Amino acid sequence: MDFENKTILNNKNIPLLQVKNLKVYFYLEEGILKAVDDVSFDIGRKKVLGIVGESGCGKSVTAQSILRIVPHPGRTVGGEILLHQNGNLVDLAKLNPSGRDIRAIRGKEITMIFQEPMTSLSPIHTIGNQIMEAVLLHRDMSQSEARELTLEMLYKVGISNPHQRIDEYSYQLSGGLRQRAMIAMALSCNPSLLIADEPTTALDVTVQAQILELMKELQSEFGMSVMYITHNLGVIAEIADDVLVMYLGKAVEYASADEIFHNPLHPYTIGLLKSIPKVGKEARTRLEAIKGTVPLPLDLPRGCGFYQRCREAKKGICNVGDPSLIEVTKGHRVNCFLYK
Amino acid sequence: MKNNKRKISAEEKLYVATQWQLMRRKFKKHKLAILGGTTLVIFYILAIFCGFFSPQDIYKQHSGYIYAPPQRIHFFDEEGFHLRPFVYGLERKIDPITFRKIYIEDKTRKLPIYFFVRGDKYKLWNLYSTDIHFFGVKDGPIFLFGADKLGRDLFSRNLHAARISLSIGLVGVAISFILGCIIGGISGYFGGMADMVTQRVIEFLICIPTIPLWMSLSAALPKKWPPTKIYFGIVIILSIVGWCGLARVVRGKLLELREEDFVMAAKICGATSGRIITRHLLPAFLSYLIVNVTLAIPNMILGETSLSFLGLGMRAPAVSWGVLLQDAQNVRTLALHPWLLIPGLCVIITILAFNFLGDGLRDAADPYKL
Amino acid sequence: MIKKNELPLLEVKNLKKYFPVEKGFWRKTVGYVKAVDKVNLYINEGETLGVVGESGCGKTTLGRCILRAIEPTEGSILFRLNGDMIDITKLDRESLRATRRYTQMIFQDPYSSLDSRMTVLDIVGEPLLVNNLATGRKMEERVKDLVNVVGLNVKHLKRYPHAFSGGQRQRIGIARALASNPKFIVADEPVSALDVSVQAQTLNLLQDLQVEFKLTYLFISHDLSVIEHISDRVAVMYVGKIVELAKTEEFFLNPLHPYSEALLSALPKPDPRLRMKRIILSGEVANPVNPPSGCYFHPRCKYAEEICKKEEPEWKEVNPEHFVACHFAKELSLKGVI
Amino acid sequence: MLFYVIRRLLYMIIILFLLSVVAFIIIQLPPGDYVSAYVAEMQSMRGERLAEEEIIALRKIYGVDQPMYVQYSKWLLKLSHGNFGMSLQLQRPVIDLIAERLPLTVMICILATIFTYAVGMPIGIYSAIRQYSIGDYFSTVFGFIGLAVPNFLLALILMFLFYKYFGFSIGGLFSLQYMDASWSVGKFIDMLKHLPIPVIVIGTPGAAALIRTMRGCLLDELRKQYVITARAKGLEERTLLFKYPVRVAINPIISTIGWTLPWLISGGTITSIVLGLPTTGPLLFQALLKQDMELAGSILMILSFLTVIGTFISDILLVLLDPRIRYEKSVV
Repeated sequence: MDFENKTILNNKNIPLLQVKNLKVYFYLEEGILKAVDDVSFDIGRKKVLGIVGESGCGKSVTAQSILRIVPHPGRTVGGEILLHQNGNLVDLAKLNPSGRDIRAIRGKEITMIFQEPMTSLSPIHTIGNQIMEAVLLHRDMSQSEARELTLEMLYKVGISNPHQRIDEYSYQLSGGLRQRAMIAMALSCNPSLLIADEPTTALDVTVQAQILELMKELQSEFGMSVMYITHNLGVIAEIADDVLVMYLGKAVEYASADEIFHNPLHPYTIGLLKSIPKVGKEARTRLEAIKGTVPLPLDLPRGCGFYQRCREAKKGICNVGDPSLIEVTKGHRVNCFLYK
Repeated sequence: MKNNKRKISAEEKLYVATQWQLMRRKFKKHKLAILGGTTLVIFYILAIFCGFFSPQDIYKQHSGYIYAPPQRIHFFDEEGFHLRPFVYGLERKIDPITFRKIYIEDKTRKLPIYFFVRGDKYKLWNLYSTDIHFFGVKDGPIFLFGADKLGRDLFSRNLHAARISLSIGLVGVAISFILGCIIGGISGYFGGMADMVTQRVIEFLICIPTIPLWMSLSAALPKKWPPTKIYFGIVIILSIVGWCGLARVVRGKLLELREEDFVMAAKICGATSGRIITRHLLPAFLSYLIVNVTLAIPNMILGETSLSFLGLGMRAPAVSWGVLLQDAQNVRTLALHPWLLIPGLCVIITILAFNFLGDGLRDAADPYKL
Repeated sequence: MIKKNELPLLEVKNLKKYFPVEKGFWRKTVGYVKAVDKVNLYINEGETLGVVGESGCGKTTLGRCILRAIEPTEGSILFRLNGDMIDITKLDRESLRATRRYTQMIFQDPYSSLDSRMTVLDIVGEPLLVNNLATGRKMEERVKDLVNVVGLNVKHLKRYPHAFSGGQRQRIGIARALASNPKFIVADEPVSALDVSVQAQTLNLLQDLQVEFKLTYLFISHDLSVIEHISDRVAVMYVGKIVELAKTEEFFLNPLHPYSEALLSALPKPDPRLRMKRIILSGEVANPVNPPSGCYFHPRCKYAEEICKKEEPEWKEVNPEHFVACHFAKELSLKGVI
Repeated sequence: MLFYVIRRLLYMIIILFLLSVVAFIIIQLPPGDYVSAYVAEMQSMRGERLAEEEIIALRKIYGVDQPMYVQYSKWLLKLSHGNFGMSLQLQRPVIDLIAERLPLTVMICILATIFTYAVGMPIGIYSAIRQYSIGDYFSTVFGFIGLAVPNFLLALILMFLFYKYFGFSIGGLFSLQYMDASWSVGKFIDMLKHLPIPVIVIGTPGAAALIRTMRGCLLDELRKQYVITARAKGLEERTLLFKYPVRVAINPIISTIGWTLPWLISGGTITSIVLGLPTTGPLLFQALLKQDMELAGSILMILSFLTVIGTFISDILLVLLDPRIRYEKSVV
């Protein structure tokens, strides 16, 4: 055991977090909803993994399952979530979701920011109170040291007058400032992984640009890994090193950002890229849309989930068997029968 | 395949279901609400046909049965099971120690219960004179809920009391409803000054403790008034406070709905205000109103019962549950004749049933919410 | 202002919409939100004018005022009907109702914009019914055509909205807007609530319909790439005012207002190879209740000078058909994207 | 904040004025006036018949021959001097009668409020956290029944049960030997012994309602994003619960303390009548039965004013508790 740990410690190439065959199901009255179905990916040290997909593809649930905060009635039913932590290897999927071990990791090793900056902060506690709480919980600090640190963090995330803001409430702050406060809270304990679940979706473009820029800066300063979830391909292109494309709870394509945008393989990825209007190109021409809509991942028929909407679909192959994620070229994995 | 087809048609059925069908589906899942609703239907039927369902005249004094206890309905005797239920006759004795009158079942006198029997004459809804009763015994009176201090049948009196107590809830709510809709509607639709004034008036009225206010107002009703006048007087007094809550609901919902996009869409289409109100606002509104009305009725019933109980509301010879409960005010009498509390039980069951029903309706009111 | 020989389909002059801010117990008016402030624009027949701006800039209010869905505070809205320009703001209730069939709206939220208590037939048929265009069987036939045109299944006429997905609901909304054969449609963020793949379908549909029915669109969006994709001309709004108005290519190549430049720069481009230094605007959109002095954009503008704090810039035509409100429109050379 | 308090105080004065109008109307409501009532009283009680001139003289003395608004302003003027008039039936100043009973009324009300919150809040919180557990089920049943049983019936039933099974009457607030005694430690202890029943009776419907609102509010809050944020921070579940959702859910409930007061006083009035407590309730009742409207109207006004003060206090409390509201008010 000791020996194993040492090798991990010595090997810089070992990723920070490895998710293997993760399955999260929601047991609903209407049936079993497979929100995340057999998804695997790695997050490298100091890397940004972008997870992209449309609503209901399971990208948020993936993030929640890493912190083990999947809401009821969802359950992690299979797979491993391996966190390499100072030479220790922890399988988060095996921890008790309300136990001491996972709580020590939440907010310390892995932190999270959310889509709605309005509702993700408590309306009746000051910003400072909420940030200090995390600090006091995970770092050995006194009240005044924690306050010092909080002020410093607020300053770092670009809040201009931290001494005033620290005692204000969330409704006194604009959307952008709230999201900055959330980031300050998430970074206050020096996490090794930051999960950002659509952090800029509710914000205006100019503010989105501010936040993206801030996250890039802080990522290099703090040397952390980031898991960035969004439906906006432009944002992904801006920030991610690797990209995981999800569709109906499954990973359909997993490669470096450059590969995804310049050599997409899966018909869904290709379709997504073609269906977004691009500035400066073929303006006022027709977009190549994907036909149909995303079905509810409830009682799905056999075969590839994208079969009904796929241009390349082959009857008798795609609707019969389940494809699996295979490596086509080095580091470029795709979940499609076309590349068998 | 066949199974699949059936599933699709079931889905299609859901897709073409109207608001009310969806509401019924949701409501049916609510077992307590169904129970409450059924109870109320039974209560109201009993109250509407109280003359028919009560075995005796409510004013007839059976001097041999003063404070007679409730008789039990039997199906078994020493001979075994009988399809026709029966009661045993009551025999009055004097307790040798306390010298109180006590009643014991006389096992030798079996009084079978017959249905549609002839008995005391009564007028159904003051229209049809008849003497047919739903049930009764052929030989003498029957006291399912016991008798009061004058030997009057409490079962029959309770049924007649239900007529006043239950209807006062409905009439009171109807008046509050009309007032609430008009005032709340004006307040919500016009906004501005009208809204401000009504809001302040409602806030003011809510500040006054209801029961003391009701008491003061009903004490002012002239003593000489006949029961019907008193009845409407009390309804109006109850409605003075009752409309506030409904007006608030109407206003709030109206303000909320006015902002909905589909209302704006109808306006942009060129729909008239009348059409917007009747086709879009009212249907969306109606279910909430029904819920709130259902939950407002128990307050009215309670108000009447409290007032009558104190002697400030309905007065004898009129009977309501509150009037009947006046006899239960003395603890010593009550301890000896606990069946005097039965009207109280009726009140509790009614209010409980309305609350269950209202709860179920509230859940069903918005069938589009998941 | 009108350059073409023919009259525009719609011309908005000096349009204002002020919402009173009521405070306190007696609901006293303590100020105004200038949601739309002195807006001038025109739209030619068959073209799409894109209106872009960040949240709270008044673009939705502008769209609703133009249709008189809400009453504008001041200004005129001229609409060409049978060759005459009529002022929509001056119409009485009845004539306004009569002109409503020519101007329609598509809403952002596909959920709240459909009455969940009506079937598709009733929803799409409502404009026909209230404008006495068709009833009974004729109405049903027409609704079937419309439903077909927007790409929904004709068999689903009796279904209620809850049976449809967001994209399908948006199609129902589009069918309703088309029902009365309108000339002009305000599309208020019609695709921003939809998934990426469905968004493309909807945009395509809107473009097809424009050709088929010779529609004129006022297309409101916060997404510049969507605006660029669909519009012939672009108007940029900032705190209730239009700060720039130009042809689409011209605007994207050669923006004249610093805010436009920043917006273009902030737009994330779906290509990791194009990562570049952006112009990051400091601060956030000004509060329309209490806007800054002079040019509303000056606190965030990196080119701002003393005059910008004091004087409100004039709305002027700098290049042909390129309007802008900036003191230094001619001096600055700003960066476009194409 | 100070501005807000001042404004609320002004508002209270307006309400007080309106209350006086209502009280005056109630005093004037019964047919006839003070003098005719007095005449009738004299006639029936003592068999004295007053002469016509005497009646006219009386009318002049009491001013009932003047128009309503004059009578009202005179009455209001008297009120402002603390003169609430005379109780016709008891032949004592109204103010004294009320003053005798008001402290007990207020005390019982406050105790009932405390009971309501002490019972309602923990049970409500419990049943929200353990939704669908057996405990939740029981509290729901309790909630429903508590709401359905009116105060006076609950009082009757309790009295009946105690009398039947323990053989003593639970009415009143003092035992016989202390009834007319002046205050002493013994009397106080005796009163404490009698207090629980009325407090429970008055507080139960409120507690039942509170359980249901508390449960509903908390269930709503538990689903909110900030709870997940706090959980993602690594907070322990219990700490998290009490620091965030419970506190947020309590706010609107605290704000309704003011609204529960009219209910409590309402319920208190009728309960006091049934249990025979020496509070303002039975006094009002007696006054109404005897058509002693001067007394009745004054009691109603005082009771209403109590609730207005309660609302005022709870408003201030809420502003202190909830920064959101504090912020809005300070901006206004």
